Amino acid sequence: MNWLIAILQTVLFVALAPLLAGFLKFCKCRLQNRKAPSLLQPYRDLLKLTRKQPVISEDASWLFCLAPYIIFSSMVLAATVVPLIAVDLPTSASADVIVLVGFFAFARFFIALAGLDIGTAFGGMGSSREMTISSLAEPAMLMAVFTLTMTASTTNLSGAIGHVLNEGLILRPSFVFALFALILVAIAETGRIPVDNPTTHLELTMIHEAMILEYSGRHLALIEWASQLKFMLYGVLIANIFFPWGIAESFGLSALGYGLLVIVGKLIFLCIFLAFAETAVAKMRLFRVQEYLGFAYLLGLLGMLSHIILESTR
Amino acid sequence: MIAVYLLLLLSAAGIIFFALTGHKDDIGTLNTRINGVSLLITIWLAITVFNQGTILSGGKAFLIDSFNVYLIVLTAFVGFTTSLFSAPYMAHEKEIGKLTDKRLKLYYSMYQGFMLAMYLVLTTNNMGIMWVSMEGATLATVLLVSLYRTPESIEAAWKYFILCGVGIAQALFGTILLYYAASQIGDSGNALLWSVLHEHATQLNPDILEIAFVFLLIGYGTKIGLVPLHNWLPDAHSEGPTPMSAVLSGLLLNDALYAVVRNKMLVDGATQTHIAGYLMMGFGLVSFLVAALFLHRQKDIKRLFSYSSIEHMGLMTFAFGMGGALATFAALLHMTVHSLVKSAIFVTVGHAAQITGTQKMSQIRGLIKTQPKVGWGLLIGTVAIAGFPPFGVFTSEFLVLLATMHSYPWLTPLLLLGIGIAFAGLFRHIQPMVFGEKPEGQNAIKANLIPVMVHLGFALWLGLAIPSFLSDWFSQATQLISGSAL
Amino acid sequence: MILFLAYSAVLLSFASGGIALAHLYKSDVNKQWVFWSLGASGAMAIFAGLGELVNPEIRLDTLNLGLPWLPWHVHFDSLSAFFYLVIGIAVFAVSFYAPHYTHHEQKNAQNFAVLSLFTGLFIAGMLLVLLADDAFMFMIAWELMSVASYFLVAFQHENAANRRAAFLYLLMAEVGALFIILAFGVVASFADGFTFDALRASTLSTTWMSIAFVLALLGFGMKAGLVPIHVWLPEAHPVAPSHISALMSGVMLKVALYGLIRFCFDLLPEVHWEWGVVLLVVGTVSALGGILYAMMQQNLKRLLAYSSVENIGVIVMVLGLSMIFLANDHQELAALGLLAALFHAFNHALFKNLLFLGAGMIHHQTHELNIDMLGGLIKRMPKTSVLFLIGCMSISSLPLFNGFVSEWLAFQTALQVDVLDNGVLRSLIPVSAAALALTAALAAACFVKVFGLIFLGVPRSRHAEKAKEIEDKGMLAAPALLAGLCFFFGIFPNVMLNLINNVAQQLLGSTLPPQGELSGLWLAPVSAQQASYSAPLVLIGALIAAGVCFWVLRRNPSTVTRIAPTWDCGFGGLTPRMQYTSSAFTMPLRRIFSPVFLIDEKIEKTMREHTTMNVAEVRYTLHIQDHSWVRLYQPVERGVNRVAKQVGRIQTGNIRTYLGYSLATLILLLWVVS
Amino acid sequence: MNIESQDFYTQAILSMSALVGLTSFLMLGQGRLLRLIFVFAVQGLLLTLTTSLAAYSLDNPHLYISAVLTFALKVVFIPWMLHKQVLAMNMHRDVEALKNNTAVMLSGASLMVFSYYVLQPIIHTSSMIMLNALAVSLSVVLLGLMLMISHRQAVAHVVGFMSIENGLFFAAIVATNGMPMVVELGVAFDVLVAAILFGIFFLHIRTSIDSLDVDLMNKLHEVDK
Repeated sequence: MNWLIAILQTVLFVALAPLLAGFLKFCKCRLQNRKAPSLLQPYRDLLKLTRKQPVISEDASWLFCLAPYIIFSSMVLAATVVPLIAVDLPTSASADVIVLVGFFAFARFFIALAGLDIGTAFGGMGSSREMTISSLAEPAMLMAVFTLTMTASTTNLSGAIGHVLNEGLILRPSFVFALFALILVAIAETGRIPVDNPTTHLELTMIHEAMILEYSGRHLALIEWASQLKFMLYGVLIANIFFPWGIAESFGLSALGYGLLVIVGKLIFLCIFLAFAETAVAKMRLFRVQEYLGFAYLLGLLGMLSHIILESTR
Repeated sequence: MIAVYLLLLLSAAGIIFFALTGHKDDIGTLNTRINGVSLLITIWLAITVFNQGTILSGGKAFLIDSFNVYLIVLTAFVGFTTSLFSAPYMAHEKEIGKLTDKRLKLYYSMYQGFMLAMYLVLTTNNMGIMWVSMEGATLATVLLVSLYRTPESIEAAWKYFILCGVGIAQALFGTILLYYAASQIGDSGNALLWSVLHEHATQLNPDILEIAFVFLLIGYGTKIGLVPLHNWLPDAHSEGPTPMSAVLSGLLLNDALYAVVRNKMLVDGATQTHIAGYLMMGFGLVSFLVAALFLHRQKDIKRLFSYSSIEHMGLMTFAFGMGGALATFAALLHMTVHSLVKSAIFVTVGHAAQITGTQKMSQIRGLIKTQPKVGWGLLIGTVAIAGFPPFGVFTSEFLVLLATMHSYPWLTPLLLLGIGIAFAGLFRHIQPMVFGEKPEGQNAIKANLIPVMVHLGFALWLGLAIPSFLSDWFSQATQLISGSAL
Repeated sequence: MILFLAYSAVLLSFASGGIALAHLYKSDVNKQWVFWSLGASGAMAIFAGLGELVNPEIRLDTLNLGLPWLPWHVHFDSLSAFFYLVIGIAVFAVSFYAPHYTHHEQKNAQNFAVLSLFTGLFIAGMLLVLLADDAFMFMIAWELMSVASYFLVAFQHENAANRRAAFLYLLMAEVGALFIILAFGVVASFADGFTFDALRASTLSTTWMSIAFVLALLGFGMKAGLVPIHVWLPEAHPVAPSHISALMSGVMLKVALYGLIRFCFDLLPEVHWEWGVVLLVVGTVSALGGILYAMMQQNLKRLLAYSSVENIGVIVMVLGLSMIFLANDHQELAALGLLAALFHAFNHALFKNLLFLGAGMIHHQTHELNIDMLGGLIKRMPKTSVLFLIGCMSISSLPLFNGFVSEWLAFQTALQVDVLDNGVLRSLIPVSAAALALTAALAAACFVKVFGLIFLGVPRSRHAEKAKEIEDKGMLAAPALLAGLCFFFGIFPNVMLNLINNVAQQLLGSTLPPQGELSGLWLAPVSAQQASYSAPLVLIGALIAAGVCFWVLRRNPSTVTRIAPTWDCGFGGLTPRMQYTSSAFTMPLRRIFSPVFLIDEKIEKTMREHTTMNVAEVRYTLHIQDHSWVRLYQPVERGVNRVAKQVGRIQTGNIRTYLGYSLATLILLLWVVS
Repeated sequence: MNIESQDFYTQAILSMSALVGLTSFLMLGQGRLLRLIFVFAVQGLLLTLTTSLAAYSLDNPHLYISAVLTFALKVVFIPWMLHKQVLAMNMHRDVEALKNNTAVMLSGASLMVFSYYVLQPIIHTSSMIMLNALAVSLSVVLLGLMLMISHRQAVAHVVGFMSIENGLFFAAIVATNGMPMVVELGVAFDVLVAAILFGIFFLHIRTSIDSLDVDLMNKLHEVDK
């Protein structure tokens, strides 16, 4: 039964990811006084891509074709770990938050390799920048996460979320820092403005797009889907870790339905917030990114210290 | 006891015989044979001592105890192996016309003369005779240093002669003071006999003995090559024929140190203070460090290794000066392995110089490619002398370090510093010589590397496991010198 | 029995050297025996190690060697056994790899003899270090290891760079050894005798103990290549033959770690948390510095050597954590730290060997180690590329591979900080954990660069163009074995962890917390509530996910992939030189971390017909140097030379001056005594 | 002590020692080689007299032998050989310009004082005469060393070397009434050989650097010039 729910949740996760992306686009268009495409547009794109015939460069190797599947499946695995509508699911025990970061690293490793595989300048540029930014983002993220895990004294996500739930509403300064740090990291990692611009194809600015420039057809579909999934993962992570209330702790139907509604609400809120941010801010130069992420790291560090100094149990 | 007389007579005969026939072709082998025989004699001597313990000859003229017996065997051994090497070496020198018959005669007869002096220094019981034969050793070798008659060699010989002469004269003054002190407690007939003096050491006048020791230390210290009295040593080693350098480094220095230690035992007995020890420690440490630094500046390969000899003699002097069972044991062991390894190195150096026709290290290259045996010999020898296990040098240095750590902990950093500097100084010169491509027109020569292998083999053996009879002797000698057992 | 196996491992490795010598003098000796006995020695070491680890007990013995009053004491416990196992696996793999790899050397009997002889001595030395139970034997074995490996580094001594590296290496080894002797001496001067039992029983004041610890850290750290005393390592490891570099980088560094662990956790009567902090800081610095420098390298083997510095740093860091916990008597958490450290050491041995062997294969086929000259090998050397990819994934600690598990354990150890009372530690350790995260991420970036530039893309030189796959079975088998182990221990780490638990039991007197779980599917070191990881489940999940979407997407027949030329933005003529190079790939990080390096970057433009507009050609040169080289090593060298120059003045060459010395000394001493 | 209270032998010895010391000083300040050699011969003669005196008054026959040896070596053979060399090199006309001679003399004097100071502790061990004799002989040794340091001519070095020997010999005679015979003989033999070797060396040095100035022999050094 529990396993069934876990798998269902994962499927739900995978299924909802494009919708979330569509919704974000919708919000942005509205904020920029443009007419928005329908919310289902991402699904249509994915479907179209899967029907197209993929074209592969003659310089590409087997790794190029294999990469999309690896990337996608590692994102799916990540989705099994992160509690969407219910905690204490068996799958979430199989890997804790550090492993989650590991999954992201796995995907990144292969997408970067894929970028280098066809041997064009674009691919190399993209992977170089991607690896740079992520290697700066990872410690910041772990700092933020560690703040939580040390408060809950567990690295299991559902465990941590359960802990936050049970101790009720406590205002922790460390959480505030950690929250902002995590948001900054999430923006960087999911390639949103101001770090990267998913809609651009201008060589000076693009990072993620540069790596996947050679992809087409179902491969491209998988990669797009994976990145939408990644975006949703971060969203859910932020939403459920810091505002876990409403998530289902028992596997009753009502509880689950309630949980689903609540998470949808949280995500909608997050998307609107992000849309505002993206319309307000301009993209920054590549070599300003380290300052940005350094700031994120600093926030994470402050969170950690304030946990140890202000909230220490002894 | 007959053994001793035989030994001395044999080399004495050698002097005269070679003075007449030294220019014959296969004379080198004969020289080897004679030294081989004396080696056998010494072994016989060693066995008798091993069975009977200390031997004091009739008339107390000669004294063989556990301290000098193994030095005697070592002397004979090194003398023998070096003569093995010197035979083809000298033949080669004669071929390329560097030597005439007359000088060959001189060389071989003085070789025996030197051996005679060495045996006498070690065996005699009379401090006066010890002095005489020590001076004799200088006189025997001084002409060999200038054997090639180049301006440098003559200069070196002159310095060797004058400095050692003056030094040794001071040693004689010390000996006279010793005699003076001894003659005050009566029995002036054999007041110079070490055995007698050692018995009555406590009655000797400490003040006189302190002054006497200063003279003796400076006198024999000049021969040991203690800084700042060392200046003759690198010159003499670098300019003479290589076999001479080998025996000088391997034997003469040891015996000078032997003389100092013999005297120290008397002085310690008399003064009951550690003054002599402190003097030796000071000299030893200074020599050790300064020589280690000198290594870095060398251009001539034989000079390089003569400085390393100074360094090691300094270490031994330091250890003997420190006293104590462990340090003394270490020093005795170090004496042995050092003379083994160092003479082996000089043998290979000689070959290297003959291969390349120069002693300038900047022109010696690619030995391993040219003649692997020589190259590896030099390299392994250097590894051994630099104190890498499993060679014996490491063992003794290890023990010296631990002894120092035990009694004077604050000196150990200095020692380690010295060892490190010396190591770097050796290898920065050795490596380019043995490694690398073979230069144009550089060819292998006829070389006899058995001595090298044997010496290094022994050094290895001593490093891995010290044979029981040797360790017994060492411990007895330790007991004798330091007055305390291990 | 176990001891017999251990001895026979040593003897066999001696034997392989001996056989090589015999072959030099009697050429009818079959030289394959050299490798067979090497392999046998490896197998023996594995058996001995496993046997001891499975039923751990302390086995003692004395050999009638060494000093008359101090025979060699032998001591084989589970800690030694663990490192025995590490060495054994490495040697076993190498023994398959070497025969074909060295076939060029085998043409020249003498070179072959030298190579094999010192390889044998080197391995024997490492094994003896693990057996030693007294300071004297330890030092002998230690130096045997150093000297033998020096000869291996200097093996290809024709070019000057190797000679220089070898000299530097031996010098560092010597200095390190002196420090170690000093450390032993400090402890021994408070104990009676040099046997480890005597040292254990010694009673030191805390000050002396700390001095001994610092000396040991310097000594062993110099061998293990901790920043800033690591400079010899990236010089020496690359120039040795690849299978030797594999042994040096993969195994010898571990022996240095063994020494550190043995000295700090076993010989010294107690540990202090300050030492732990020292280790933590040094480890963190080494980890970060190592990987940052590794990233900037163009020579593959140099890069790998620097990454060894990084991994050693990680291990030392975790050891520091373990020491901190031990000093605050949380034995169980200390055990966790030790577990993490040892397991990472084990993993590093596996994948670093794998990578060095892979580098050897690349060099063997292309005669090229410069990353910027390679590329596109994945098509030409498919098997090699798969093996190398596995190595890269393990070393960048990706899930499903062994590197990740030890990294994960390290994080788990760091996160137990809440049990400590000391606020400094509680804030310091998480920071170091974040540094660890940074290290891991940078490592991933670094090895993306390595694999991407070497195997992917288009060949950048004719050598790479012409490269062929390796035919020799053995040369493929060795890395295949290691890669298999990397994957196996990535999925079933518990197999190893249970064994290491015994080591902790013997060394610290305590194992992991009882509520922890190390069985079957689940890995939960502290407790299932706190943290759990199940590699098998993850693997299954990944297979399902990938399988499903593969199956779904492949059904549509009209979507068979079409091969087409790479899109060139409509300009035409993509050339290999347009690809990103190593220096281009790392440029952003180089800019971000510029203070860490000494960068010497030049761009020379030559203009056509004297205008400032029209560039004829551009030459770009980049030279990156190590800080500690300039700040630490060169000053020492200069200092020694200067002092020597001054001292040289006393020997003027004038005999009258010398007589003056003699007189002065005489007068001085007479004045002293009277 | 006052000299009246001593017996004739002692007085004689003391005056002898005074004379020996004087000769050393004369040598130290001497620039002309031939005179140097002459003074050295005189010192040898004084030694011979002292020895025979000691032999007579202590009726210690073997001292006669050493007296004879001394005479033969230090009065006849060595001076003759050196004299021959100097004439051969025809250096008998040129005077060696001694740098700051007065300073050398003063330091020589202070060396004499120093040797008294050093040997002070021995006073209580024996009669004053021993102290004097020893002090003189020590200062002779030191002065010989000074001589070698201050002179540049190889010949002068030989003289200095030999006068050091004289000092030792004097000490042996007066302080200890001569060493055992065998030692005496050995020493004498060494001195003889040394003298011969010096002769050979002059030849070599002359052929190599065509002068006997030791300052010209400084090829082997560690200073980078």
